[in-house]
Amino acid sequence: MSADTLATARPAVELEGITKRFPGVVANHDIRITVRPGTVHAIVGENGAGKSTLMKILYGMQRPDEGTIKVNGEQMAFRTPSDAIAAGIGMVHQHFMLADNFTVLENIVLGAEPRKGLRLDTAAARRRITELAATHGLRVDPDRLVEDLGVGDRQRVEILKVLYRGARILILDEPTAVLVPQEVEELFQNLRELKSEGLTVIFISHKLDEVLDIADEITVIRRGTTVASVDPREVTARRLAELMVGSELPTPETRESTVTDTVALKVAGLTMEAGGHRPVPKGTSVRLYADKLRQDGKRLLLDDVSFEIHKGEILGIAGVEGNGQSELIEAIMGIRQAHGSVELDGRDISSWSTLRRRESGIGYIPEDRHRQGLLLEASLWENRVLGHQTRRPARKGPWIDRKAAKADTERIIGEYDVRTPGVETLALALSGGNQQKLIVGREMSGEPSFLIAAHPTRGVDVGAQAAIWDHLRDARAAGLAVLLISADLDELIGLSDTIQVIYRGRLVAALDPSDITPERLGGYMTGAIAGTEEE
Amino acid sequence: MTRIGKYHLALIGVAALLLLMSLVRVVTGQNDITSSGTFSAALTLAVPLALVGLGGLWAERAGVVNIGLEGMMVLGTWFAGWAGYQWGPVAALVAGLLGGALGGLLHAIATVSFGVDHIISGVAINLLGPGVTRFLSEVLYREGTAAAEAGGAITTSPPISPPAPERSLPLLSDGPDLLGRLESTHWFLLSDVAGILRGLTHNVNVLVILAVLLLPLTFYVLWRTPFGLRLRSVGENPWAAESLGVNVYRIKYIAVMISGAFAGLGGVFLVFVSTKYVEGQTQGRGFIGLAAMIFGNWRPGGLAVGAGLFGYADGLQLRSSGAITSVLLFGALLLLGYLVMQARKLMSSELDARTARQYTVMAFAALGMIVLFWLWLTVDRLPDELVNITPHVLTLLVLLVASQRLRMPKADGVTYRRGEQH
Amino acid sequence: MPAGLNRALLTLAGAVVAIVLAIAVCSVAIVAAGGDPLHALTAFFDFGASERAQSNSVATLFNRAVPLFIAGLAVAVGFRMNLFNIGVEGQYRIAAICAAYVGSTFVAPAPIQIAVIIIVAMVAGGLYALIPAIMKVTRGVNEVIATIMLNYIALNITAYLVRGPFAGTRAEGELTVSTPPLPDSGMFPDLNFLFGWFGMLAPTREGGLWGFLVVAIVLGVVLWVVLERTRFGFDVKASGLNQSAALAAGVNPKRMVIAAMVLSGAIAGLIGLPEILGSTGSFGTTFTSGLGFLGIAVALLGRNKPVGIAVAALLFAFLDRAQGALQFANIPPSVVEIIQGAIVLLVVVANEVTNRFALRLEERRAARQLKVTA
Amino acid sequence: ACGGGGGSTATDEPAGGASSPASGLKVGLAFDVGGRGDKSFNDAAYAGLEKAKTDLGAEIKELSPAADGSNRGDLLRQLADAGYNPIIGVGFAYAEDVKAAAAEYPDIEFAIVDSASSAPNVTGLLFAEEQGSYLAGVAAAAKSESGHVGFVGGVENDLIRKFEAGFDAGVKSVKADAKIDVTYLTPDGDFSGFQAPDKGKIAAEKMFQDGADIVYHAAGDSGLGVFQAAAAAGKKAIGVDSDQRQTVTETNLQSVIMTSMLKRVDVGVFEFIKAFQGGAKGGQDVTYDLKVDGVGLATTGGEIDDIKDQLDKAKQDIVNGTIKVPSQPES
Ligand SMILES: Nc1ncnc2c1ncn2[C@@H]1O[C@H](COP(=O)(O)OP(=O)(O)OP(=O)(O)O)[C@@H](O)[C@H]1O
Ligand SMILES: Nc1ncnc2c1ncn2[C@@H]1O[C@H](COP(=O)(O)OP(=O)(O)OP(=O)(O)O)[C@@H](O)[C@H]1O
Ligand SMILES: [Mg+2]
Ligand SMILES: [Mg+2]
Repeated sequence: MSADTLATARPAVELEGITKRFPGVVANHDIRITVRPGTVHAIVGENGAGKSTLMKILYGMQRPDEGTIKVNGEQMAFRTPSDAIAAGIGMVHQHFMLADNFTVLENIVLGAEPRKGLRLDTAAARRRITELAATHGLRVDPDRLVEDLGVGDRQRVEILKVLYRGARILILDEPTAVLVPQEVEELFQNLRELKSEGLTVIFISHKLDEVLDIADEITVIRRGTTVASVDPREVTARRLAELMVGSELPTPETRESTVTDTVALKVAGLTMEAGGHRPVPKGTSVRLYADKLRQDGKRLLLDDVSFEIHKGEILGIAGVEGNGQSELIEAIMGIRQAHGSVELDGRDISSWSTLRRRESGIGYIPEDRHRQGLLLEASLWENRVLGHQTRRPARKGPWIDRKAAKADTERIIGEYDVRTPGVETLALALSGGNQQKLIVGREMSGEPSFLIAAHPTRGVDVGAQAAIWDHLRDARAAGLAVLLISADLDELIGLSDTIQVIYRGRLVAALDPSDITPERLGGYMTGAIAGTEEE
Repeated sequence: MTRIGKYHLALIGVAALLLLMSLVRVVTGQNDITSSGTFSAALTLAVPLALVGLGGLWAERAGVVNIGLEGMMVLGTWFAGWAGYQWGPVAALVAGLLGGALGGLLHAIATVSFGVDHIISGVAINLLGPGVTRFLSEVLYREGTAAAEAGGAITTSPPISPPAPERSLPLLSDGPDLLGRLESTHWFLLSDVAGILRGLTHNVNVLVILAVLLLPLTFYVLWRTPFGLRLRSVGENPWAAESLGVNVYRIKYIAVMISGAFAGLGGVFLVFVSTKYVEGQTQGRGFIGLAAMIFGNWRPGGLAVGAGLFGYADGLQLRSSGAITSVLLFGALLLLGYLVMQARKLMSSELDARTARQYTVMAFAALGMIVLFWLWLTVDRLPDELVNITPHVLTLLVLLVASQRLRMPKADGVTYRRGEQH
Repeated sequence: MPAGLNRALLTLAGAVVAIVLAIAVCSVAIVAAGGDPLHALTAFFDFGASERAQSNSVATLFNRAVPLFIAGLAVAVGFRMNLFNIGVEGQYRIAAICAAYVGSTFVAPAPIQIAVIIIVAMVAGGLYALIPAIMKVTRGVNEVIATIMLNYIALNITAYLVRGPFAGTRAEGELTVSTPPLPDSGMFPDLNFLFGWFGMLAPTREGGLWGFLVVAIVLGVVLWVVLERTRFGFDVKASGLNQSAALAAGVNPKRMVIAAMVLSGAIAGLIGLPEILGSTGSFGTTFTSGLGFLGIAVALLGRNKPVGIAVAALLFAFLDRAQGALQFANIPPSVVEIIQGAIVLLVVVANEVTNRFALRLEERRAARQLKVTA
Repeated sequence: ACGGGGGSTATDEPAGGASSPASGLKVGLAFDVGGRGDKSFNDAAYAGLEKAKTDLGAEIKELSPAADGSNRGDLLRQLADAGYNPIIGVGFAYAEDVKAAAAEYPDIEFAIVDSASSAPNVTGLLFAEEQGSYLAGVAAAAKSESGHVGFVGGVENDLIRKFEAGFDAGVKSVKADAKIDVTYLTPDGDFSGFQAPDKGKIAAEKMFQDGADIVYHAAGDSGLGVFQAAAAAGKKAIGVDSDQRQTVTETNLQSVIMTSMLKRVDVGVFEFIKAFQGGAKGGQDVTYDLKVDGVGLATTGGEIDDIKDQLDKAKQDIVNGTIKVPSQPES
């Protein structure tokens, strides 16, 4: 069709010698990329390689220090995203860009609202959205609040936002990071759909097999510069990885089991209702109460969750984000109240405070390091104290033992290879990966008997990933019990001794990682395959 | 619960409240509880709070905490007085708006452009407002000046002339004044309704009408127009807004300046009521207005309720301390109602649903009721100091009882910088 | 540590620039008023002609700074935890009247008498601050509203008490009301001897240089230690920097809210004592009000750190002292308020600018290091 | 006794030592909170000071305290250190500070308005507000058709209560069964009650609605609201401190001000300065009562001319002591 003939004529996007410096960092240096229209163009590179920055530049959110941007052959000087939008560019960001207590509709039309007189014409907007959704097979309910949506739905909303603005060039920055295989497949269907309609897609991901699956062309970025432009048909994942980091791509292969038969953690009948914890009325058991709640059609965030973790065992919890993982963790940590019992080393800790649980040997690598793991505006050694403020070496009587804390921070920096000038550096100056390493080191210190590791390597580049995996394995060998939660199924399968699948707050299946593929696992996670117990 | 359901519930609530009030009035013979005088006083006292509250609403919906409302209101009063005595009420209105907006602009520059902590900036403006106005008075109103001849002085501006006009409902609350007649009969309920209606419609300052209109207008603009959507999005997630090409800085500036203008308008109203600028006439209303706005969960309707409650209590205590004692009876009856409802719930629900907590709560309620009754019967006149605090205590009590599901805009008070999301 | 030092120096520079700017702003105003900025400036430093006048002025300066400093500390405690305690105003009023009254009801050796008065003040202030704290943790009542309302309530309660239950006897024709006077053992000894060390005349002003200055300094040091060196201080800092991280680290937010609020109130309780134990010896009609609100400005200006607050308090006191001198120079004294407002605003603006600059430096150093190691 | 912000104005620039006549008399005066330009109490004091400047050739300096009044004492000291003598503190709030300053500067003469002498070098300038208010009460009762009058006080402190007490007695003396509504706008210590015309209006409105036809105010700027309420209700009001029918500029309000209870602070201040020049020493109180016309009723507008005899009678009885006016309301 005409689009194609025109396309072959002029590239959709041409980036010429883009350079972007941030204080102390050269995020992009002399980057050159040419994207043909009607193709899916993948960009890969390790953390901090400069992918997002480059895309932000293309989307007008940041200005290049040098270089030119050409869209459909015309040179552009984007000052704001609206310029880029006007030029037919749309971007789906690495971290969701949604207003939680707005409706889907409000989020989509924001900035490009249809009007009826002064009024926001919601009727027209709804019509337009449902129509778009239909044509591209992106089903959403325009009137739901975004905060009630799962990640998959949110992803679709983000894409609809872009399409709604009639973008012909889509930028997707790590869109699959939070999706399970099935959702990824769905997304790719949509992308191919869009491609066939002549749209151009720029696609960023750390998951190389996906990249090879969807991309027509691949550009590799290392340390902020383009190092290669390859054809997916002529390259393997390993080769790509080597191009990215110049090193082997480590995969967490399973080791001989170190599982002992002493139970470290025992969770029984853990139940959490939505909309605030209410005490179980006297005379009723948790089960009866839970049944009652179900009858009343109350949504249960956690529904009668029970499992055991032995010393030296890593229990992996697989599940689509928002199916109760966060609630489970926070219930075990005592951050959120729940019914049911939690036993650590045979002691019932259900009624204990978070502090006491930590003191009794629970380590906690939170899923969102910036939200729960760090004091960004505080120094590294103070972050070392966080969560250990009542224990040696951080504490001496009522005082904080600064000297000891700093010394121990030095130890972590050494053992975990945290790249930092010193212990006084503020946490926010570290890259996500290094921040993560510090947290892992902190939570491993003081010989925990049980560790909660939520997405321990999220947003962390391959090098750091390998290091963190090794530390987890060593601790496990030393008898540590680990509850592992991860959206990265390879990581999950590779590290776990047992995998439990959580779906709508229930544990629906117990699987053996040695004979499960990510695809089948995804099936359980999305409820496509009904829970069949295998031991 | 559906929108309609809520709406009906509200109506029922209001009706029940009315019934209770007129009951208390008849029992105690304190006609001021529902007299037109009380309600026009309540209106006079509530409007400035509502306006300031609206100011707070506009700023905070755009993610800027505005504790500087008091200072902006002071600016509003001074400029209204200054322009009013020279060029009349319309000029006063405009000048007051601009004066407040000026404070807003300052706040916007500090918080939006320089990313200063919103509360610090607000506190500074609360220092500057009175300082600057006092200074201006000392320069412009010192004797020997034309203003002094016109009756101005350092603590007061000359009167604004002509004073702002007032309007009444023809027939009903004016001329034949049917409502007034009905009220003076002191019939059960009828006279109460009449009194309330007359109070709200008799000789109301034009600015009151304007202010009352501004509440629904604000709702319409913020919740029904594209501009409003953008403004709220800036308060919820500025980075998302930015990524969709919304000019966050501009919107924040506009919002904060409108916020200041509203605070200024509140000042203008005070000036209209006392026909001149009087130093210190804002009396900390900036803070009360802010409280009313939070009380109202960052929404115009709730804000109006908060301001109304405060204004009513204040008006009542100013007019008759005797009526305040009957508030004790009012409270006792409320608790009684609560107890009855609880009791019926217990009867209906099966045994195991009862918790010790429920019983203790009910016990306390019962105790409170008895104490209040006893106080009402024994105390015939509370000391003035205690009467004075009725509005404040009432506000606290309502907050304690009302469920606290307040939801402030997500990015409220967060300093936003372009291209640096977290 | 160099990084910290760097930041400190930058901050200082910024503050100086800001103050200069503030003065410039006021000079404009003064010129507009037909005055001479230089006159005004000299007026600020004009501590009087006679030696006696000068030592009196110095005493006045410190006597004003002390309550401001304590008020700043009280606000800062809450603020470091993102608890906005506007209620300091009401808390110190309630505390002052209780302390003044209780202190007047008995006579004991000076140390005991004064200790009791101080304790009563802290307890009263703490308890009054406990009200909004409990409302917040149990019913989630926003502390800003609660404390605003409680300020008005405190004002009226004290008015009632001082006229009623706590009223003292009055001389014929005296129209001020006040609590009964404290016994001499309740009056805090002054520090006039200090002036001797600097070869100055001892101030003759009533009460001289208030001895409560010592308590304030001790309080400042203790608070610094508590906030910067202890577990509790760490919990406060963590809760302030990142609520959810603190929660995950096992810091009980409710307990922290109550602890911080009560501590804040207890400190607030001391605000009124310098005046009462220093000169008036009772709580009455002329009791200084508004220090709670000024305390907010002082605390924020001092960036919620004891040392910074001390500097800010001295600055405000210095400016306030000039009220009289300015009038002698025929300058409207309201320029003081303008300067104070302008300084608060400009200093924090300067802070922001220097902070960002320091952050950039930090990042650059970090990045340089990374290049070396990597 | 009227509240307000801090600071003062810079007047009498020429009045540096140079231009001042050679009388060598240097008079310092410290206002109460609110300072110059309250059109009432403080301004009256300043009028007396200015009279001293023109008539006695005195060099004068007047200072206003900060908004929180925290620096009253220091203002007195600064005046003393600057060589001013005598020094006058305006308002009872100065009681403690004048006492202290007098002790610190024994060879300087002080005076305090509205409070008793507390030292050999302090003169107490007292005003019999209750007596003036008594006359106001008589006038109100005599003029009232409904036998129902009202009193609006700004701040409930003992000074204002003196006004109430006198008014109360005066009304009762004419109509024993008269109904008197009393409202105070704010409690003691909260001076905002002197700056709240809106609240004054609401309070007075209530009284008029209940049938009162004359309301007397001692509420500073809040009195404005009382006048407005009177104008709106077509009733009358009584002003305070100065002859408000003259000081109030709104013509529609002037006409409702039946009379004003004059408190001649200006006389008190001037007389004190004159006496000082004559070598008088302090240590005692000078009471400005009806006898010396230190208080009285304004006759501007001639609305109370018809009851002149009645008023003079009452005045006589008070002057020759047959009537004792209470200075605090009973209860
Ligand atoms: N706003 C910013 N300010 C300062 N430096 C920045 C900023 N954004 C990015 N950088 C720097 O630019 C580099 C590239 O960051 P960018 O986010 O583009 O990496 P990325 O390739 O997207 O990493 P990831 O795979 O984790 O998304 C980072 O290493 C960081 O040091
Ligand atoms: N606004 C910013 N200022 C300074 N550094 C930044 C900023 N935004 C990102 N960075 C840095 O850029 C680097 C990579 O950017 P990016 O946001 O992709 O982090 P990341 O490695 O993906 O970790 P995370 O998943 O936490 O974002 C990190 O070092 C991060 O600290
Ligand atoms: Mg990225
Ligand atoms: Mg990342």
